[in-house]
Amino acid sequence: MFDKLDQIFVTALHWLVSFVPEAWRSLASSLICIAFILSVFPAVFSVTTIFERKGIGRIQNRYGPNRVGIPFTKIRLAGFGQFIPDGVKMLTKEDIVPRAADKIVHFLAPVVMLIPVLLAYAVLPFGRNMTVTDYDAGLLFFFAVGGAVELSVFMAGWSSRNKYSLLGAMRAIAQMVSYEIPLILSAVTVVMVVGSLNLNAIIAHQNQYTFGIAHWFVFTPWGLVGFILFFIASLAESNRTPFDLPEAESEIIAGYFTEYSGFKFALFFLGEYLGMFAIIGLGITLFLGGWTSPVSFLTWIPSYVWFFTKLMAIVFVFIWIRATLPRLRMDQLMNFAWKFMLPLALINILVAGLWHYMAADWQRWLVCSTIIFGAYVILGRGLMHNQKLGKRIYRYAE
Amino acid sequence: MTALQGCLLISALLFAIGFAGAVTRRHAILVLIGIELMLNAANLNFIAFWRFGPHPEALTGFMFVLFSMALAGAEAAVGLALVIAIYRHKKTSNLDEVKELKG
Amino acid sequence: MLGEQIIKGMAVTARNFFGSYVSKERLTTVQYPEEHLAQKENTRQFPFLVYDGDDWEKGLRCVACQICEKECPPKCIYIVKSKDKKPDYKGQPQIYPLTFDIDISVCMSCQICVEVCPFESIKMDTKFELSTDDRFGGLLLTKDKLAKSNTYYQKMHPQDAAESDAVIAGEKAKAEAKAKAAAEAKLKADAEAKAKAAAAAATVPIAAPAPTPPPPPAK
Amino acid sequence: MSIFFILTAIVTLFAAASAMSLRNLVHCALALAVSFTGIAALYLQLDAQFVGFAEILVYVGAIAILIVFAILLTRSGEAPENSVLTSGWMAGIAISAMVFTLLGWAVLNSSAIPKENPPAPVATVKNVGDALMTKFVLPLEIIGLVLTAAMIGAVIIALKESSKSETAGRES
Repeated sequence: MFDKLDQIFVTALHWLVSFVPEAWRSLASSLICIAFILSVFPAVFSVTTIFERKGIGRIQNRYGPNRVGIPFTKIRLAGFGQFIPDGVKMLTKEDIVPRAADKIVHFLAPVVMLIPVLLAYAVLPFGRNMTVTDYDAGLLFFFAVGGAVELSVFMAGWSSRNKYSLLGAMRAIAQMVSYEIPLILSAVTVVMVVGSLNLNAIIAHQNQYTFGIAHWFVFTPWGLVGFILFFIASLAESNRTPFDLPEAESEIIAGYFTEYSGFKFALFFLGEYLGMFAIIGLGITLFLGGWTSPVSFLTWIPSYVWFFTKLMAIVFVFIWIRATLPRLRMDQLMNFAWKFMLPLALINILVAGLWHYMAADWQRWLVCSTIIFGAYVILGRGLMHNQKLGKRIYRYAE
Repeated sequence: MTALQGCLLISALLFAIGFAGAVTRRHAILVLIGIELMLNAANLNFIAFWRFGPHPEALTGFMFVLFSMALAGAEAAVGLALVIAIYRHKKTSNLDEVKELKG
Repeated sequence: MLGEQIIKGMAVTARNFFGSYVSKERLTTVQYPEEHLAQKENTRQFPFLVYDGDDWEKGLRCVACQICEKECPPKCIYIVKSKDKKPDYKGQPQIYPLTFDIDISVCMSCQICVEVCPFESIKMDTKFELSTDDRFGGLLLTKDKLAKSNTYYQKMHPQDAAESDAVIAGEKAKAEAKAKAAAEAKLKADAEAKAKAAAAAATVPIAAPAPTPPPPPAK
Repeated sequence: MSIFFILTAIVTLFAAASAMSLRNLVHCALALAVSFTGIAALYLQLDAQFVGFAEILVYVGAIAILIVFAILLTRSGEAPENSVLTSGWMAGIAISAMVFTLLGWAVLNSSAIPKENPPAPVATVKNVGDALMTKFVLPLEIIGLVLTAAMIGAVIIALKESSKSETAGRES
């Protein structure tokens, strides 16, 4: 019974495809998968915007949106209908293109943003047997298409002919390039231990239970550090607070999409959130066991439920961080990436290798944890070494 | 015309385009772009020969392309650093104005 | 230790997040159209005209002196004087405004009209839900919309209203005292005149006309 | 050769030609990115998925971005007013045309080219990794060294000169 529920989407796909003639089946199957991604993740996006507004409101002791429910009725749904008027407003606004803008590049930028982000979903496993393409080098594919986002950011910033746009784009590219390195290096540990770039193989490796607890990589010393590094780097990759310098509204209006309005702005907004979901989905797959359940007695819950629960939980942590931490300065951002995260990621690779080749007893826990903790303390000291914290002195122009 | 010949023709045309750009344009960055295109043409050749050659399981052409990509990355990094250094020194990146070797 | 302060900060926000669901006192905002925050004593939005008694047309304190119209920096007040006169609260005939318009799309809530008014007749209102879909007619407040009773003012700004009531009462008392004095003087004068007239009648048969009462002294 | 392959090739060549002939340098860089993507698509159709995605990762994700950065840092984002071509551009075009003619002639008339298409080879990630760690381990190490040297060299070249020479440069 639960197995059927678990595989309901897979069965539905096979059932739908069986109506199509033999020659067209693979095409029909991919079209249905595309439709699935195109409908589910924007829906998750719209719910997330409400969660974000309500969550930040509660953290700041406000109510947040709690009025709009189902249109034309009195049902309020605690404000969860807010995305409908938001969407209508966004899509019906006037599309303004600056006169000096490079029209073609300005038009293409949001499209170029959305395409790689949507492509990245092709290799993510959403549940048991629920991967669009079970590609051999899925992780490489994910990072490869993720690299194209930077180009779209540059296109948007440069073509707007606005200093704030260009500044935002340069900041975004510098930040994304810097944080891509710890991101990939922290993922490399998992690839080393599993011995495969295939995301389903990575999940299969984590889908085992000892004493009823899953073998998620986050439950190992190197996995924990890798997950935290991946988490921080994905915060930076998706331009979220405290790494939201590219769109720091108090400094450069909205960064690279300052000159975008209406539908194109909505596309950027959507692309940003979809990129965030994709990278969180990858983090879940790599370190949190993907669609597997953390304890063996809960394995009857359908796999996609686990995946989306984990996704929303991490999204909530993102929102929580956004409501807590202030924005970093550019030099702090770069120092953190290059002087702290990169060395720690390299040491983490070493530790993962040690872990792989040491005998599975308490000694390897001790050794690995000690190395990681020592590196953390030393690097943290080094990072804070030059920080002169104290009373700030203001010098005024005379 | 076989598939291999088609690939080789495409790569020859790509090489010619890259070469023409590298020798005719004045801007230093465009010369670098031309060199990148030529490198890519060569890579395409390697992949085509690997795919249609007699011993694809040896992966020689495949590996050569991977290494050549790494080298292209190094070349682009150093080349662009040079362009920036020259620009900082001479306030131009026009190759016609950067002729003599003295600082 | 690196990262310790981040954890502390996260704990603070988490406490606020869950606390806002548990205790209502944490929530600093109210659900606006249904609930309103209590307004401060000195809140001011746009001016209104005070009237005494029940009938606003009768009790309007304004005497159309046009000082506010002249002093208004953005010139948002428009007054037309009446030709006839009617008694004011002191019972003394005064001209009154035929038209008194304030364009609140122009008004900048500076309160200068209130400062300069010698008759305590224009005050600042606290009503702020004035938005309308008619941007020309809807934002031009005419006399009938501007007139609000003194009890409303007392309820809104008890302290200021008490002060202004004291001034009015003082004026009234002064005026009454004057009137009384004048009446007494008149009585005296009448008596004197009568006596004189009686005396004169004894001598001269033509009676002198009674003198008009002296005009009430200006303040 | 399928229609799709030919279409990809046309797009790639067209993008490469525009990357070399447009006046605005940023447009050139963007066209270059399109061209790299096209080449990656060609690799995918030649059954070399790993190389194709590596191409996107390295060329589109890194080199195109690097070029764009260099364009902005040298302030050449606007199209120049004067000629963009060198003085001997006609000779350059002629030589490249000759190169293409020669290569094309050689390709079409060579006897070394096998006539029949072999079945698609398999280059799984595991095969590639095994080959890298066994047969090609020396080149791999050397590439690592070269990349490190290039990185250090690029940083030193692009590093700001000492403040003394900088002020001197500003005065001159």
